[in-house]
Amino acid sequence: MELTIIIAIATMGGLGFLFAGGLAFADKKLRVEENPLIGKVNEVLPNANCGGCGYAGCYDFAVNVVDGKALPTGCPVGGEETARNIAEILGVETGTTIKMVPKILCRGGNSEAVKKMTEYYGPISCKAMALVSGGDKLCFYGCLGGGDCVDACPFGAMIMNENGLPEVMEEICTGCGICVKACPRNIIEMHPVDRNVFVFCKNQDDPKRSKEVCSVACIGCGICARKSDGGIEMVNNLGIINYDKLDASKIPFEKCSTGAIQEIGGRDITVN
Amino acid sequence: MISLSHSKTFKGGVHPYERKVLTENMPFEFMPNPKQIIIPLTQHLGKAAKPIVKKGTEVKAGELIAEQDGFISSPVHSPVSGKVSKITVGANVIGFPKDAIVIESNETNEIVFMPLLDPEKVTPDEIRERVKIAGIVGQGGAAFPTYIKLSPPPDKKIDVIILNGCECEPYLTRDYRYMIERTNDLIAGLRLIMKAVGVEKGAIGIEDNKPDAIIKLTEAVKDYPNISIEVLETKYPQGAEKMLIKAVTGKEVPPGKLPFDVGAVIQNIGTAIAINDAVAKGEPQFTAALTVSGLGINQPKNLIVPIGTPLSDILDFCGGVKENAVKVVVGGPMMGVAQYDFSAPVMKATSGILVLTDEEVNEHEESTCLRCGKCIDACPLNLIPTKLARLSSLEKFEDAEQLGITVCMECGTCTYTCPANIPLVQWIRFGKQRVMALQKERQSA
Amino acid sequence: METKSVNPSYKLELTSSPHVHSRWSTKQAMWFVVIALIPALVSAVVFFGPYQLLIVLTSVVFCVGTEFLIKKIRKRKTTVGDGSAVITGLLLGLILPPNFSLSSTAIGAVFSIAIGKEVFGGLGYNIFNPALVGRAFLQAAFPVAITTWTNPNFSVDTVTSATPLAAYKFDKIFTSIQPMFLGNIGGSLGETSALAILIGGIFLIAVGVVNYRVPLAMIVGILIFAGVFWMIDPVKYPNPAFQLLAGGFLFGTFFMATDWVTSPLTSKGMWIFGLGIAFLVVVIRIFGGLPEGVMYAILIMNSVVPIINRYTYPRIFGEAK
Amino acid sequence: MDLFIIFISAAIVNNFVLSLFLGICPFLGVSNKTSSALSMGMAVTFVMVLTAIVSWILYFLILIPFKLEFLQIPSFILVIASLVQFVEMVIKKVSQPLYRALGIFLPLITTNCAILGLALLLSMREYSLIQSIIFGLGAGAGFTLALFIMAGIREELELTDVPKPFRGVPISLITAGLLALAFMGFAGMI
Amino acid sequence: MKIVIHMITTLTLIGVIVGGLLSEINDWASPLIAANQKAETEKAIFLVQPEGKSYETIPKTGIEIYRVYGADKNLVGYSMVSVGNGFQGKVKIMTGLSKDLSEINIIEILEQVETPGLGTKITEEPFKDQFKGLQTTPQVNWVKGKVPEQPNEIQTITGATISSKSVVTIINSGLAQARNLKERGVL
Amino acid sequence: MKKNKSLGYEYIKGLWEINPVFKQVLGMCPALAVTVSVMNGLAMGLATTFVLVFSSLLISSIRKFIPNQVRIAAFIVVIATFVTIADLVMKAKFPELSKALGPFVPLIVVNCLILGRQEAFSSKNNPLRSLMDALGNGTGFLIALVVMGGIREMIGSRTLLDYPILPAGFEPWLIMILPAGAFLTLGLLMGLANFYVDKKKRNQQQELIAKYRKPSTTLEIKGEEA
Repeated sequence: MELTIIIAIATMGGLGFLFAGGLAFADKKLRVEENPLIGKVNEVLPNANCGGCGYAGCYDFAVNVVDGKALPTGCPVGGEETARNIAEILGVETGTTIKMVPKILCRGGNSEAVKKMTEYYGPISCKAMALVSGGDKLCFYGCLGGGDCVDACPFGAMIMNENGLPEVMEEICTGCGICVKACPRNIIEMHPVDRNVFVFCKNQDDPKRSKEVCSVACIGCGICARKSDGGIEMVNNLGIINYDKLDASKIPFEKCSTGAIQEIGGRDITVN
Repeated sequence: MISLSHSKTFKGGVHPYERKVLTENMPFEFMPNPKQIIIPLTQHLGKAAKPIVKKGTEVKAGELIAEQDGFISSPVHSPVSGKVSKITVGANVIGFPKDAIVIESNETNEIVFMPLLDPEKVTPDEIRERVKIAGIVGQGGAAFPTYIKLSPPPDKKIDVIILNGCECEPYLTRDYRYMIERTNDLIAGLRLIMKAVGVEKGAIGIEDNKPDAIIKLTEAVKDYPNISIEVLETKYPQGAEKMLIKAVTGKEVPPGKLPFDVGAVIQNIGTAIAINDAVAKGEPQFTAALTVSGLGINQPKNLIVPIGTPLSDILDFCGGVKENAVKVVVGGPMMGVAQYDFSAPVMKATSGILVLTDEEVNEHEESTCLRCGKCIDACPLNLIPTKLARLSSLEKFEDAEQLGITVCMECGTCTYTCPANIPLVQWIRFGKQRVMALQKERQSA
Repeated sequence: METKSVNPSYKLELTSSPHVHSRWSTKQAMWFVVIALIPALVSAVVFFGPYQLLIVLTSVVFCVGTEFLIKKIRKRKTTVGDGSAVITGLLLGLILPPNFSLSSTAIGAVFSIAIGKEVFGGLGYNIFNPALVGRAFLQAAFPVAITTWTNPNFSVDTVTSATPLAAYKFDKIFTSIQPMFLGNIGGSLGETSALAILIGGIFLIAVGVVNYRVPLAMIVGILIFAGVFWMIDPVKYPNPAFQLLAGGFLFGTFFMATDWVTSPLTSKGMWIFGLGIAFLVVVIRIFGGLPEGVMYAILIMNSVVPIINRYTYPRIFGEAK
Repeated sequence: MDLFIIFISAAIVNNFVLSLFLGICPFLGVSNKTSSALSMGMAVTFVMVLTAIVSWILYFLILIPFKLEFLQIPSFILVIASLVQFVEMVIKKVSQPLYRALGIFLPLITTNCAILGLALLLSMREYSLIQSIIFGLGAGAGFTLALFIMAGIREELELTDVPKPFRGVPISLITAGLLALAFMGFAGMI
Repeated sequence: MKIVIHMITTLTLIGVIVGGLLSEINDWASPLIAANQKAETEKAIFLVQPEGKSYETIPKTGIEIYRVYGADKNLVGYSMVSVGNGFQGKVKIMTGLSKDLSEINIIEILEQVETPGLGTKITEEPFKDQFKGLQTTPQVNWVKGKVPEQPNEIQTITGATISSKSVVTIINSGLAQARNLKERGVL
Repeated sequence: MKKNKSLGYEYIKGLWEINPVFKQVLGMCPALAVTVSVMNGLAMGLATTFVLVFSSLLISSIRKFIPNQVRIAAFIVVIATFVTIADLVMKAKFPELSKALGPFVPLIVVNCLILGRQEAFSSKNNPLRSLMDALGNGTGFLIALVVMGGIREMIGSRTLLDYPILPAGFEPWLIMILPAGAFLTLGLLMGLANFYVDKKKRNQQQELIAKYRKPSTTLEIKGEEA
């Protein structure tokens, strides 16, 4: 029996020795440089290497998440908390530490935007509607109302309101930016959460046509731009805000005839 | 004398209800000039033409009002005499607004012709130049500037010019009327094209449902042994470039390649006539011949109208729209564009205006794909439409790209045949757009 | 703009091209299949008595009911009208043994629709043939009841009540061809009469609901594979005609393997699919523990359909051969 | 013939995944793309054959003679772990493309119970070395087959409208259940 | 380098401790396990030879077979283990044989992996009881779907024909070996 | 990361919130393979819990001494040791159970649940926390196995812990004790669990929406709140 113990100890010890040696060798010879984000994401993962996400282990999943090939919600083991952590890590990637939230830069809902004299038939999805002469609304820049962004949001932070426009619930939003990619009209933009002046329109038509297509469009009159000292520039009949130079106190919000430019959380401007 | 059996064809395709009978036997009618003409600056594939007139400029019919801007572009001539009232963004039959010149026409109707050229003595360069300045674009639908097609790259050897007389789209009878009414102009146009490209062989592909045209053309080419009349099976999309080449020459145009690459140049019937008119009559392309048809219009007609005529004027001229019409389509029923604004003007390549009723549309409720495979059997390009559409709708563009989504020519065969009534083409078009954007991105990266 | 030509009292449609559609619809195809199953149903009643109608009815009712209920729970539009649940019910009923208990039939029907179809998203998305899933479930759950056979009404043999395949497998008894063709043999309700199945099957091919490739591949396949074994040892292995007519092969050929949803999309794929089923049927019948293998063969081939599809995509027009 | 039966039994009739429930985690995890399923299957088969050889040697030539059977589990797992690590290193050094195709799956294999299961089964059944190799090959083939079929189905399922609560693992399990049901047709074939 | 040494020592140390620990536990467990196994075999041997009181292993037979003695040390019969393929895998049967091998006492299924609820019925009394006192000449036979008429016949289980047949086949092949041994005088 | 959670929470979370089988999808092999009866499920659950608890305890105690590179190897060896102990004990004391569970006791080694908990929790937390976490996860695993075993035994054999509980008229569904039945049962159970969770989540979502939703007509957003 004595002998058995010794052999047992020797066997296991030997195996351990060999294994450790091999690992040490591998660690020395085969180290690769990597994106620091990958490590960060890897850290918040459960590291069970179960493959439940469909990738070869947690590290591979981390690589793919950072590459944008996998969704932050892809880890079934970690659940929602992990998803949030990953999303936050990825959100920080942009360099700012302020939370980014999506802003819907169109207010032409069912009651504001003018409809075409034809009715769209086909799949109710923005990306499909955009192809068929731009859906039901006359405006070729505004929200299509198909709800692609709402469907895309992995956190359920968006809803379609009664007026046929999406709304973001910023408290639930993680700032992952998936909705931005989902919008074929590019009316969703990521902004720091504390930003509060926006031009809620993307219409580049000439003033006459913009007035025709929507009651809340930016008609390109340029009043705001003239008063803003470079905070707002007019590009293609549309006010574009340069947030570096913007001074909200100089903007004559009440002069905007359609209310396209607004300060949220500030004056409450209701447009009929 | 002419055997209609053994018609040449391609694999796949469908047989939609033709309804050509509505307008088949109606000779072209000239429509009087409308009061206002709206001429889009983008009537063709490529870059918009650059206007050379201003608000208030007096113009005559046939006068250049916008010049070619860039290699793939085409000049635009005024179809009427009158005064430019504005240059603005206007509705368009292709679905999205584009810049346009609006002209108020007057009664004088003076026409400025270009100097005539002798068809027998003219040189290839002269033909190409004339086609270029006459602003001729392909009449097949895509409206590609014709002069480019007449100047194939020198390293490509062209064997044959094929005139596309298939007119496989249901309803449309424009090309048929052209073949019947202007047979000789057509042959002359073809000979000019052959001369310009420097090709000995010419062919005219016609579907076997147009025996009159076949007889007439066969008669007309008797004296030209180098021009053959190819009788093809009546099947949609026989008139698609790739299908036509396959049927006539047996060659397949590889994905991403052009007819040039297999030694063929395809021209539309209307284009050949326009070339003949430009050379022999000195007339720039400022009219469009089109079929106004469908069960929803009161008086179906074949018309010749000035380009820029608003749809509403044409519909009025044809006796107005019936109560039961459900949609107005510009182009054929398979590839045309449904209209939402009837102030949209007719363009150079407009081939028809259809007013369709429920009975013709025959749309039933959409259900899920049952993988019956009818779309695969029908697809002339051997794609898997159902899968491509599903992949596109779920935004799996990489997979769709692998399955060849960019090869699709949106002929509509799959959607037509789908028993589940899935808007396959619409989804594929979406996927195609995104995939092409991705490819561009990759190239630039 | 003045547009007196366009009627302003209603909105015209704005749709994507093409603007015309063929007359084919899913519903129509489904009801054609139902019609094609009538001969088989009749043969079941003729050979096994009117009680069998109750089995089929139970199966149909529970299939339709389950589908209705699940769509209701999922808050989706009901799809009962398209007839697919009716078909599943009919098919399931017809592949059960005569005088099978109604309660078990109901369980099988619910399983067919719920697990075989709806859990995958409903019609068009299922991977396996729902009716066969139900049958396989019943086979696994109640193996004794489902292999208890009744003699047909006009049977000359009053002692054994086994199917020709079981008779062959366990007792090495060959049944003659003629009763097998008419259906005067032991077996599942609708599977015994080759004649009735052929009538329905040929009808389906004629109206264009079913593509001829899969049935043809299966029949050719079984003749070849069974023929090879038969030629090796005609005493030990049954002849190809027996293999073709015995058990559920023909029924599977025309009504199960040809199911649009669970068979390959491409023509090359259809050939592979049909030949694969025939091969597996022969292998299972000869080497397996069970006398019959059509159901398993089709289910197994169903599972590889995505892979078959993937590797048999047709050559895109113009691509190098 | 005996070897053939061992192979068929391990690959199809008593499929590791569908009837022995070994390797369920990677079966559910890495089966969402046919390409990666094939790579994973190949990697597993490769490691299985190596494991069969190494664990056979370890068990029958070391553990049994020295009466160390009780060290079976820790020594097997250590051997497998170091083997996998070693293979990974070799592949990485030898061929980058191969590493990208197979190597990234290797960390998953360490915790794949199919491998350890294989080692335990072959020692339990007292297979000879050749039999063990065939057994490993068969088990690997069976695993690859199940994974490949499953991946094909799951690629298809990606495009379907599975009820939300059933998406992901539940539907994969149900599919696996139906697959197991279908594979019952092979029962009795041995 | 320091880290390498650290790694190696840690893992070696763990290995050493584990090795020691496990062999200690094994010292405690292995006699118990051996006893369990022996008890199990003994139980089965006497189960199929109810009159048996003691037994001895017969060496050099190539199969597992035991002589079983009664209360007065006289030979009451043999307990034989035979293994073969069932429906899904190996079936291991202990058969109690009379002295002259002409009759089966009792059988016991030691191991099987048959289909649960179906093939596993071979482990249940109604099936096993059929073998009590069964004649073995010329060999055991089976009938399907009817009552056995001959003294060497048993009836197969409905729905588990193959499993039932396998049991018969396995017993017969065991019998053949036993007879062979008897002829050679080894038994 | 979240150190503020109570010890009780570390235990409770394993039962449902991160239930190894239903939520983390770990340890599927034994969950499917051995659950033909309640007894088997119970035994397997206990064995796994035993291994989990002791390895967690040990690893969290020595976590500071193990170099990162050999972390996993060390974990595996420790786990394997406890598995061997469990295996030997079972063989010595409960031979019948050990036979029924077959090779699945040794396979506890590669149960990703155990390695997963070590990686995710024990190697980062103190022994007390790790103990609670391991106990919670073990119990959660046990519950899942017993539930699976219960359902399968009840429908598949008409019994529970070998006592017939369903009426004799009920024909047992043999499929439930076959491999296919295991997959289907677990799949359906997980689906149902998700259904329940989804429903709860939807309700929470509704509440959140009601709470944060701004009146849509004015679109006045108070971005500063977040």
